[in-house]
Amino acid sequence: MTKVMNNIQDALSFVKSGHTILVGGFGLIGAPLSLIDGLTEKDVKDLTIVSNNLGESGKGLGILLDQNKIKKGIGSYFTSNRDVGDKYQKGEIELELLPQGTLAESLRAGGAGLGGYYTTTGVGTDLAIGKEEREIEGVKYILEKAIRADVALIRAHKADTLGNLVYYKTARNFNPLMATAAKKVIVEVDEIVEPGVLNPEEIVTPFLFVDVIVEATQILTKEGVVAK
Amino acid sequence: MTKVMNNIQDALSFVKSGHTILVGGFGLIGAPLSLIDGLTEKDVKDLTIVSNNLGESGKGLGILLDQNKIKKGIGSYFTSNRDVGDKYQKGEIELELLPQGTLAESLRAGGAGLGGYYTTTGVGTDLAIGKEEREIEGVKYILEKAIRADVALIRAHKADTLGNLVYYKTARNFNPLMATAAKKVIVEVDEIVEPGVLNPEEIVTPFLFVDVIVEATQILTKEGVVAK
Amino acid sequence: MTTKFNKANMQHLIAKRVAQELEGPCVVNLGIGIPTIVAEYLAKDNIYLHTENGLLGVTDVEDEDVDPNLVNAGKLPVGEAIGASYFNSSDSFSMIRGGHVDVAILGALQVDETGIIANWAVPGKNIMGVGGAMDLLVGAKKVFVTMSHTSKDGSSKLVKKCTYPITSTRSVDMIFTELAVFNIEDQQLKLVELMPGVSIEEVREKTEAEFSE
Amino acid sequence: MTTKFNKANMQHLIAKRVAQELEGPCVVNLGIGIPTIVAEYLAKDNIYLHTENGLLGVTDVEDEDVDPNLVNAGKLPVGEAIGASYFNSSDSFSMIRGGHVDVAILGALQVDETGIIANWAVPGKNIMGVGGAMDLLVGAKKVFVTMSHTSKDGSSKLVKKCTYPITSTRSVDMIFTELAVFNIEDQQLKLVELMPGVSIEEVREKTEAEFSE
Repeated sequence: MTKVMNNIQDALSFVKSGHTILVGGFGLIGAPLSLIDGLTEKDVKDLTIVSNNLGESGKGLGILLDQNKIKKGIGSYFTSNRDVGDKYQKGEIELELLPQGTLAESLRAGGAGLGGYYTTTGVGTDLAIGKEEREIEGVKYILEKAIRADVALIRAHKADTLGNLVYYKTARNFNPLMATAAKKVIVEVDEIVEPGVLNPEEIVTPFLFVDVIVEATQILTKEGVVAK
Repeated sequence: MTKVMNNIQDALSFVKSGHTILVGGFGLIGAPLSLIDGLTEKDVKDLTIVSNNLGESGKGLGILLDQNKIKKGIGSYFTSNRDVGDKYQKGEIELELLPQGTLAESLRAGGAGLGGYYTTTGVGTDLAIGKEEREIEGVKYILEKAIRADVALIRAHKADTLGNLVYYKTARNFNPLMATAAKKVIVEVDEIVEPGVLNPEEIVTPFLFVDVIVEATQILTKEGVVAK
Repeated sequence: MTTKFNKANMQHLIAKRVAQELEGPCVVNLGIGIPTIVAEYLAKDNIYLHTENGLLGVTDVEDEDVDPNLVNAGKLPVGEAIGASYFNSSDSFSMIRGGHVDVAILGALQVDETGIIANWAVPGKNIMGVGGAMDLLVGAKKVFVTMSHTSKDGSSKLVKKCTYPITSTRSVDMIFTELAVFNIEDQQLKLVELMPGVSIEEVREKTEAEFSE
Repeated sequence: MTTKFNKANMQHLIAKRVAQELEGPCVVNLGIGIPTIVAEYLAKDNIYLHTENGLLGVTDVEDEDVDPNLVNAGKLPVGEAIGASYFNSSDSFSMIRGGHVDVAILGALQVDETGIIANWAVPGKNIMGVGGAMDLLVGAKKVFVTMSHTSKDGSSKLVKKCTYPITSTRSVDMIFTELAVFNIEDQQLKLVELMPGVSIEEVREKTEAEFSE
């Protein structure tokens, strides 16, 4: 039984309407461009998307947004896509805004089996409204909850066929965290190698987190996103 | 101003009586053997030692224990050194026992600026006595607090002169976590290299965590701990 | 009626039987004692061993290849499988607590008739060590217990209610002794197999806990 | 009395002045806007730049070496310094929140007279983005604010009390505008320097917040 699939739509067979989906990337950098592209061709709706940004206008997750497939967005910087504001204004999408460090930490907590954690970030601000505040050893914290999801769509640089992953430069970002926090983890990669090729000290995501591996069909270049 | 010091005692100049000290290693594996040896020669007392084990009988931290320099131990498996039980029985040492995953997570939380976190580990057991229990989305958790310290004594495989660290096999264990959770982080290494030698994708502890680097004078071999 | 075993034979018998229960592909964490021996009986190459001190992909190691800095949770020398990876203690326990390890195989001092186990402390003695036991209990998808059926004094280790401090409120999934194999379903013990040459009468006689057959 | 600047000149003037304030060795996180420009004026080689999207050791990059997967928090192409390292977003913000970054240099919409800043949202508009601003405010050992002294409509950005949503309850340490440099001590603004050619009268006239001299 191999984790490697040859087709983006086969890989996406685990995604259902109503799912909560983690999508890696910082803007387009490190985003699973091929899987997102595949999602735009798939008949799903009412998705909750957890991702730092909802793409850019008409790009990446931005297309999914335009298709009204996203019911709710959880992220830290929706500003990068002006269409998000328009949709929100019209009441067509729910949004939950989290500080970027809190978004990252909540994903890690989800993957690590924690329920929540006390962070200093956001204390006393509008983003703390409705959140429990607590003083521990003289410092004020707020309680943030773990995030877990049905599916994670992530991008890595190389995978071995067992599912071990390494990343490339700042395309790493949220991907290794999301790999830990979903029931099904689907990864697109630049290159698939045999087990033993990746250095055991260098593997960032051990294979036990990964369910499906597919080769990327879309890549980010200086000139933008292009078919591989 | 270099972080590299030539002498174990110079490196240990930051350690004072009454300090809380994190000590890396899983038993002797990955323990900062040279720094521990240096501590046994240093006139300090009333130390709180946070370490998975308190060494073995007459070895590593076990020597410090015999010297009555340890006021309190925080760890997960004191069983590996039978002298700990004797000292405890005589009221000569305080102990705080934590599940191993909780010890690791509390150190990480300390380094990450978190106050505490809710974990399932230990719920309903004797180790949860006195700890807050809380249900989050139908699951019971207990609150565990972050651990921070004055000094961390750790061991890595290689350091560059900036302080970037890589580790070796299962000698990694608690060391990278402890590197984040103390005011002064002192590391002993097998080898010191120039910046640029370590692969940026492979560095486990980025240099901003490290204050002092010293070459190990003691190493663990098949035959036990020997002078290098 | 009593089946006789020497300790090593008994441990190997149990370890071999547990190994048969593992269906690959899966990730398995082996505790100290009998669980460590399970590694010797893993026939399939898609059973991957996790050790909480920071390695996924444990194999055995030849004497001449022993590396003092490559050990399992029992601090015994091990080898590195193809596709192995190293990580720190926090990442390792995140795997465990986060439900990413399929099976944990642990020893126990007692198991009660609801599948609750005690395996880290003895009343009246100093509470000195817990290690990763509590984390594995809450986190592993399945927990298998391996132990001798009775204590040295002959008393049953399958008890009505644990008198030793419990490790978790979570019931384990299976129990393997030298006499029998039990499933735990809906917090009730069910005998599913007698070990070779063992009679149901002997199991009944040596088991304090209620169980169904 | 008004000093005239075009926007780019003003930004470079401020960025250059902030750069002088940095004492190596230190780790600095640069926000979007004026802070990004600070990188151009760092003379010392022991000032290390951290970017929250996962890189310690940011340098500038020649056009021909641009890598689309190597960017800063503003998604602008950057280079990799000798001794650089990459990490995930959680590790990156752990560095920030955990107090391991020496200085954060940020833009602001308003700073009040106790040093509290607002830099992520405008009342009456959708609250759409916060990024790493709140994390940097709580975590960086020192926070420097760079901004134009006044808004487009001429109103002071150094206000008595923020009318925009605040970013943190923590006071920043220094404020750099095209007119002056302020320290914040005991939650009070103190003018420590006039920028070249600027008079104290102009600063007084354009500053709503109370400050000492």
